[in-house]
Amino acid sequence: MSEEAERITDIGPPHYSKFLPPVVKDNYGKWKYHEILEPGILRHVAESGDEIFSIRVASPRILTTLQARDLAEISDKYCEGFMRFTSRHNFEFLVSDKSKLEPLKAELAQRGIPKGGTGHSITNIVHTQGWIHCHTPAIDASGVVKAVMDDLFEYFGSHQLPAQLRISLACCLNMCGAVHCSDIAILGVHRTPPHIAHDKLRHLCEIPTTIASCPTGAIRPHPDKSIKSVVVNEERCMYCGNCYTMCPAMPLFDAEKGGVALLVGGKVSNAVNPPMFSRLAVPYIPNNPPRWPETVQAIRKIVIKYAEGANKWERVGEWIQRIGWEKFFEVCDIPFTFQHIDDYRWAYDTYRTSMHFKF
Amino acid sequence: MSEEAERITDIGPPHYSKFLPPVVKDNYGKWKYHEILEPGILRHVAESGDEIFSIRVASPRILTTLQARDLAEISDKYCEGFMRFTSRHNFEFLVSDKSKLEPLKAELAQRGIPKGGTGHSITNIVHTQGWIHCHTPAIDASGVVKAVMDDLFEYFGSHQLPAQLRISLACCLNMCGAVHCSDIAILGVHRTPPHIAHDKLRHLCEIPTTIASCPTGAIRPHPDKSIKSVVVNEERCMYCGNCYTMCPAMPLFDAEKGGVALLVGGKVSNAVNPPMFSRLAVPYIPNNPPRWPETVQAIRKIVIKYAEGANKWERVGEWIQRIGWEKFFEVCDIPFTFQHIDDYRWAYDTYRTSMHFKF
Amino acid sequence: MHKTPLLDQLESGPYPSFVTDLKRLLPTKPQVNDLLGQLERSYKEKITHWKHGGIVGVLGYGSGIIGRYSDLPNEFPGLEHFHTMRINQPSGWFYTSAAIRELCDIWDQYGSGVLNMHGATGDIVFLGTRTEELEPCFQALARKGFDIGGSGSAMRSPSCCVGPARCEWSCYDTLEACYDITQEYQFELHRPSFPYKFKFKFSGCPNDCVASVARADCSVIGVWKDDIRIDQSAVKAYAGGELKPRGGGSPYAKLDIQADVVELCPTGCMSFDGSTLKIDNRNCNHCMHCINLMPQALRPGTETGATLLIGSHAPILEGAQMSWVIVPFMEMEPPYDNLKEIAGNIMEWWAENGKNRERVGELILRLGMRNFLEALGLPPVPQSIKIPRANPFFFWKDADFEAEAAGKKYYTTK
Amino acid sequence: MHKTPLLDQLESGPYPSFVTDLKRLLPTKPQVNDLLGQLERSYKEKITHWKHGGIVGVLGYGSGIIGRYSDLPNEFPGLEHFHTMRINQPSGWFYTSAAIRELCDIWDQYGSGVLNMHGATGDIVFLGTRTEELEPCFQALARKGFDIGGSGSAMRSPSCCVGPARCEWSCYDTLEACYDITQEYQFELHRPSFPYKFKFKFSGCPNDCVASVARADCSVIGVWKDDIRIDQSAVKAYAGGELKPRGGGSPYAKLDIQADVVELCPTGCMSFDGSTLKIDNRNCNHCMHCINLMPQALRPGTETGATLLIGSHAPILEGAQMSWVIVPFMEMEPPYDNLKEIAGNIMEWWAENGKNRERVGELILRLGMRNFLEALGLPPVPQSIKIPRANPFFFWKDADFEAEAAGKKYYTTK
Ligand code: SRM
Ligand code: SRM
Ligand code: SRM
Ligand code: SRM
Ligand code: SF4
Ligand code: SF4
Ligand code: SF4
Ligand code: SF4
Ligand code: SF4
Ligand code: SF4
Ligand code: SF4
Ligand code: SF4
Repeated sequence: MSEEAERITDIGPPHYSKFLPPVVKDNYGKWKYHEILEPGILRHVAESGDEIFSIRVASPRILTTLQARDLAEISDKYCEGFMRFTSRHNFEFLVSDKSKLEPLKAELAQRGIPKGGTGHSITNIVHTQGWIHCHTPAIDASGVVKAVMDDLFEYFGSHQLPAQLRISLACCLNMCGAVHCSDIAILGVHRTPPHIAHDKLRHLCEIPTTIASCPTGAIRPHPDKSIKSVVVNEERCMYCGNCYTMCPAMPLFDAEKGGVALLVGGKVSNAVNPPMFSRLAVPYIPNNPPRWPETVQAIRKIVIKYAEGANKWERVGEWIQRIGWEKFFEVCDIPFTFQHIDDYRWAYDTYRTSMHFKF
Repeated sequence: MSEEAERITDIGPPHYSKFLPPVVKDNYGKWKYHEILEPGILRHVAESGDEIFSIRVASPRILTTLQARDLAEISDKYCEGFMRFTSRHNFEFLVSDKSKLEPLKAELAQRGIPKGGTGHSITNIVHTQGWIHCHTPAIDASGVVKAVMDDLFEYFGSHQLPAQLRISLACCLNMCGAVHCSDIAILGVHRTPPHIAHDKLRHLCEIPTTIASCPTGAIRPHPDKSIKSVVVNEERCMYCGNCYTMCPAMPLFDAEKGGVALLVGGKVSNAVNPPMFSRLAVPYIPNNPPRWPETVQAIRKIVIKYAEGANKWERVGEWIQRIGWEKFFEVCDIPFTFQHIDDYRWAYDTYRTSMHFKF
Repeated sequence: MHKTPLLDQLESGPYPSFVTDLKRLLPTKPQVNDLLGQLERSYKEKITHWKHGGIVGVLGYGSGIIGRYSDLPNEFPGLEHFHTMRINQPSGWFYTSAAIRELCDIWDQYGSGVLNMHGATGDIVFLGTRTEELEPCFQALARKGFDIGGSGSAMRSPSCCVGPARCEWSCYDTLEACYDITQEYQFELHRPSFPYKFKFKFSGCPNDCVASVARADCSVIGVWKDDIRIDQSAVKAYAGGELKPRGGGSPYAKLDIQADVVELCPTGCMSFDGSTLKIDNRNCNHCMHCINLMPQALRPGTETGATLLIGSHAPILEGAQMSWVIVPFMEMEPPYDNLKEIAGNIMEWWAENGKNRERVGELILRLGMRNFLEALGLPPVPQSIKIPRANPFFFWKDADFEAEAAGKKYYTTK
Repeated sequence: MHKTPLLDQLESGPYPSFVTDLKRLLPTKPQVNDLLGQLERSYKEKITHWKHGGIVGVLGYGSGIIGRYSDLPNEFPGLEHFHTMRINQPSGWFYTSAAIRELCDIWDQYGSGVLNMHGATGDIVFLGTRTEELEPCFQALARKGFDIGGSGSAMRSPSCCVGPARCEWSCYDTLEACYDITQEYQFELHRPSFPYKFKFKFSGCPNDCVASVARADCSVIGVWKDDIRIDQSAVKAYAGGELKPRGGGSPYAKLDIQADVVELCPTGCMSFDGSTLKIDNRNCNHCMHCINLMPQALRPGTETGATLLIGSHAPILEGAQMSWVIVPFMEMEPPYDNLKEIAGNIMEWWAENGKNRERVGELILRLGMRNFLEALGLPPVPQSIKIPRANPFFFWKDADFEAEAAGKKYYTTK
């Protein structure tokens, strides 16, 4: 038998049932209702009367194996070793034995692991790789998230907002954080066209694919046929970086011009209003490591104005829809610029074809 | 002096002030409020206390000079010769002397000139030339209008609907009636690609302009270079007739395939909701002169279902928005087809990207 | 006489019949016999019998006449030529009987005697005459003070709502603005020199009774900036049922101010405590709903002017567009220099950049709003959009980087 | 030890610090020292120091590994290779401590010891290893029952909400569906053969807790067809303030059922007379709002299944899209043959017609919904659109004319 034949492949992930606590197995699909006992603590009650408690705690998403082992150890102590992560990268201790709840809370407090992220809170920021691993970011991911969450920490462990508020971050327009439907989206943006390495391009890239990669058709073959490369019509380039994804000889980084854009008012759930895209609020904030103070401040301003102005249950986008975008810019003191006006596909649908505006 | 020098040109229309009744001149810009005394009769009261009565009557828009002289004569009798037409081609007698109101009503009744078109009525159908003058119509205009208004006559001279209901007609996609924002739009549609007269085309048309005229890019130069003409990719042709407008050698008439489409739910005013486009309701009804019974029946069905289902003050489009398009198709018993699904520019914005639908 | 069995069926029924009316001309106008005959033929064959129009006109003008020829000239000789003339209507479609008779006299002399009152753009349409009659007819009209309207790639006859002449809501003088602008653009009306047609429409308030938002490249809609005027005693009369909603134009006898007005206000900026109606005017979007339902209690404010919206047209080529807000508020006083300046700049930019048969609204989409606004020297304002862009694909110009270097911040001014 | 004065500033503050955590690995993992060093350098220079990735992988697979190399390998030799491995997570991200320890053991042995729990698609991300470690690491994982996830133009690791494992609203078994589909497409996950990436996400109800509508080419969202289940006594308890709205997760102590629920219901299909709550279920659009606010009084119905929505993705190239409804309701029972059949047809149609790097949602826009639906054998349904077309530019096919000849009518069936 060859070595290859012994290899195990295409087995897929383990079946989840191996990881479910007994109370979940017993009441699978038979839960009746839930309560949020306090920020971060859920109680789900089954038709049988059984209950399970979940303590949700913050996670920076980057975890060392040491930290993962710590979490496993705590789970062993209070949860018979059962745990899960959430779709927003928080960690949940699954407590079947009610008497373990208070001791677990105490241990978390002592270890400085904050609980929260439930109900009308600001839960974890879905984010991406940033400077820690990716080749296209305009900004870092984890650092910005840390700075923003430190600042908004009061909202993580409380239910004081008019509704859920979901912040996401993506370090470039590829938007791996899928920030396009978030209450507040932090987006890394480049602002320079690619610098073409003509000498390398012929070796690294296929010219037709490179040309086809540009959404705005800004890339053409080099007019000098002897140079097997491309040129960019800089007027039509909006710095999306898609050409760089296809062709490493077209980097578009610029330490000074890259930065942060904020988009607001998106959502995913269908509650009251259908899902909505996030919309450009602030086109540019300077890239300012390690704590991005202007970004932090701009986000806080939006959060505070939202908290002050929204009706009960209103998500950020619903609040803005009600007061009107012109009022949003006014109350958040954000200057309105040409960048806010859409000029891409379907732009027309964003224009105001009515008298329904406010002065 | 040459004859040409004597010609009067570029004088523009006469100044409107020559045609205003004295009470209008006196109270110009100083009107205070209005009442609708009965269907077709408006009373406007000025700050001075002066008043003017307007009796609005139906017009088929095509008027012979004989009919125009009759209207002038009646105006002389009751209105000191003052009159106007409305933006929807109705005619208005402008009565300054209240005592003339009843005699005028009597004369109109006797002449069979119906009054109405005010408030929650179905006012005149804005329409176009049709077979009486144009070279591109798929249907007639005046005949369809006559048939539909005869059928809906009860709604012209009454205020029984939940709101205003505006019907417009255009005999081809050029939409001279600007039917694209009407509560109900009657639209003449072709359903065959142009038949190209290759022998004539070279003499009558510029080939580049003809090619450029096609919104879907369906027209190409004839592959046989010796034939100076064009060919149409029939799969991409949606029979808009724009090529025919540019090139008479590309007629697209077909006695059997042309017909009527109905679009619904448009509006222009800003009241409650902003202006809205009309949307395709019935993609095809056979062309059936002289009284287009299927068209008349389909419109009546929509009107009746609207009248039954709408809330107070709700325009057709607002009613549909509230109940949902899926319910509109259901209550009006209109089959849903591929034609209803947009596939032109901005189509994506019409897709349902949410769970907000009804079964 | 041609037989018209199909058309005859359009003589019955309560709505006025164009067939019956046209038949009145049979004794004096043989071409109307042919018109009915050919129309009957179309009714039978379900097809038009008009040929693609040719270029005809009056001396010195390139527009205002739509050439039309029958494709059955032998059968219907009266329709061999059957051109229409578009005659520029007076503002608001006001007439005296004398003026109507003058128009009829001229048309009886030079044409078919058939009129459209009015065309969909607003012109008086003289329906059907021969090429050789065009010039004398025009001269006769001009002598009576009338002129020809637009057609082709030209300015088209502007039109307007009845406005201050008979409406209490008009926020500016629509009739005078329409007249003044029409006079200003006589050259452009009569001598096609644009990439395509260009239409002006003037409505006195957001009810938009000339549908300008749907069918004018340049829509001028009246608006107020201050507070809605309230007569609280009339409010009480509505609440009590003494005054009928919508001036009596609805089937509903009595207004329920809370349900019918306050709860339908699209901005939720109204409240009613059973006797006093309050409006948070800073949040009103002037939709007109409350005013429409209570015309004796409410009126627009007194700081009035107009909003300028640009770009609407029918579906050809890019799909129909409605006009969108470019300037939220402008004063509207004669001689309307502010409007003329912007309009002039628009036409210039369009003339320079527009492709053949490209409406200005389509050009703006193609080249982008920034290009357009910068060419006009207008600032970006949030009123011009419903909602900001969702995609992150935006441009930066050198001007932006220079402004930044000079201290411009995007996130807050404080 | 590299100096990291900038990163050190991220150790303060109440939110857990990834810097603090990473520093714990310094004693055992020299590459983490380099990772922090290079990151510090990026913080200083505001620029990434990772090169464009190369193609690396494990034997027989074409996906699951993102190749990554430092552009400063001399300064940071530990980052010369620093590939990530995407490990397919278990449905719902459930683990036991034993499983976590197994994963940590493997990663401590073959990699940097740095994890992302989880990646934005849902995978366990092993962050940073050398090319030669990939295969042994994979084998070690496989022996413990784990497998690699997707990357490149392949199926990506499906993910799902917690669903029936802990949520009372799940309208189908999201965990099992996710597992089953993941198993079904092992080949497509590991051997890129699509025009571009393809993602599945499973949410149990319209709250869509995995954001499937925004970031899955194929979004499967649970829904019910019958009536919302009501416990009227619990309704009274909410009205009386004994039960707190949203299970206690809001700042509001007491629910005003009329204002908070009935008036915010987007379809207006609810009414409340002070004691009994009524729902006109035929007009409910299952937005979940009322259920969310009163979880002890209301629950989805019992005739449950899922809606299939297609097409969402991030902005590249055509601008972001959300998935839209293709099949309003489908049963969701193992072995999910109905879903697999449709999904298979979609992939086939896309493989045949899609351009390189064209997401399926973009392809549908390019070729038209009719093409797509016909290829799938699905009928047009009004639920798939928000609103019908406004433009009159529609096509007719021979099939339509044949249907007409056979008696098909468009205006009414009666
Ligand atoms: C654990 C998690 C699912 C998972 O499989 O991991 C989850 C769990 C629950 N969600 Fe969720 N949601 C989770 C992500 C989401 C997301 C996805 C996202 O944010 O990326 C959404 C869509 C967000 C959006 O619209 O942008 C989401 C929209 C909701 C909503 C609708 C909220 C709204 O009004 O718009 C509800 C209803 C509610 O909270 O009353 C809900 C309700 C719930 C309930 C109450 C369901 C239940 O009965 O158990 C759970 C506890 C809610 C809480 O924490 O307050 N869940 N929920 C996710 C926790 C993420 C986290 O760590 O914070
Ligand atoms: C005479 C005319 C203007 C003109 O210059 O000719 C006119 C006159 C008035 N309109 Fe209008 N409207 C006229 C065409 C329009 C149009 C244009 C159209 O239909 O093509 C609209 C936009 C329609 C749309 O939204 O599709 C229009 C939307 C309104 C509205 C808003 C109605 C709504 O709720 O959407 C009002 C308010 C009202 O009726 O209470 C209004 C109100 C009025 C008032 C009450 C204004 C006033 O205080 O005098 C006038 C009498 C209304 C009536 O007849 O019930 N007028 N009105 C037009 C009569 C057309 C006809 O013969 O029927
Ligand atoms: C006479 C009139 C219809 C009527 O019965 O009232 C009319 C008749 C024609 N229109 Fe129109 N249009 C008329 C008002 C309109 C309107 C309404 C308006 O102006 O408010 C529109 C929609 C608004 C707009 O401008 O978009 C309109 C949109 C068109 C279009 C499509 C333009 C577009 O951008 O989509 C065309 C096609 C073209 O220009 O080639 C067109 C073309 C035509 C032509 C010249 C046919 C052609 O393809 O060359 C028609 C000549 C008919 C004839 O033989 O008499 N007509 N046309 C209207 C002008 C009378 C007048 O001057 O008062
Ligand atoms: C690791 C991860 C971010 C993270 O930190 O979690 C990621 C990282 C990358 N993504 Fe992503 N994407 C990741 C989830 C997403 C998501 C979210 C999702 O799947 O729910 C999206 C948005 C949804 C979507 O699919 O549209 C996403 C949209 C993109 C795009 C744009 C696709 C588009 O259609 O617009 C690209 C560009 C591309 O494919 O060339 C991209 C490309 C990339 C590449 C491969 C960079 C590239 O251009 O080749 C990144 C490699 C980073 C690195 O060095 O590790 N990534 N990417 C996520 C995958 C981890 C996992 O498997 O769990
Ligand atoms: S968002 Fe861009 S920079 Fe960030 S991880 Fe994804 S592809 Fe890389
Ligand atoms: S960055 Fe984007 S817009 Fe600019 S050239 Fe590259 S692909 Fe085109
Ligand atoms: S709508 Fe079409 S057919 Fe009718 S008048 Fe206008 S251009 Fe002619
Ligand atoms: S009818 Fe319209 S779509 Fe068809 S070929 Fe002519 S211009 Fe193109
Ligand atoms: S648009 Fe306004 S001002 Fe003009 S007539 Fe209509 S209601 Fe009066
Ligand atoms: S005009 Fe419209 S928005 Fe303003 S107060 Fe009246 S109803 Fe409300
Ligand atoms: S999507 Fe629905 S079923 Fe799934 S966890 Fe969220 S609320 Fe529960
Ligand atoms: S689920 Fe939404 S639409 Fe249905 S009754 Fe509840 S609030 Fe209304």
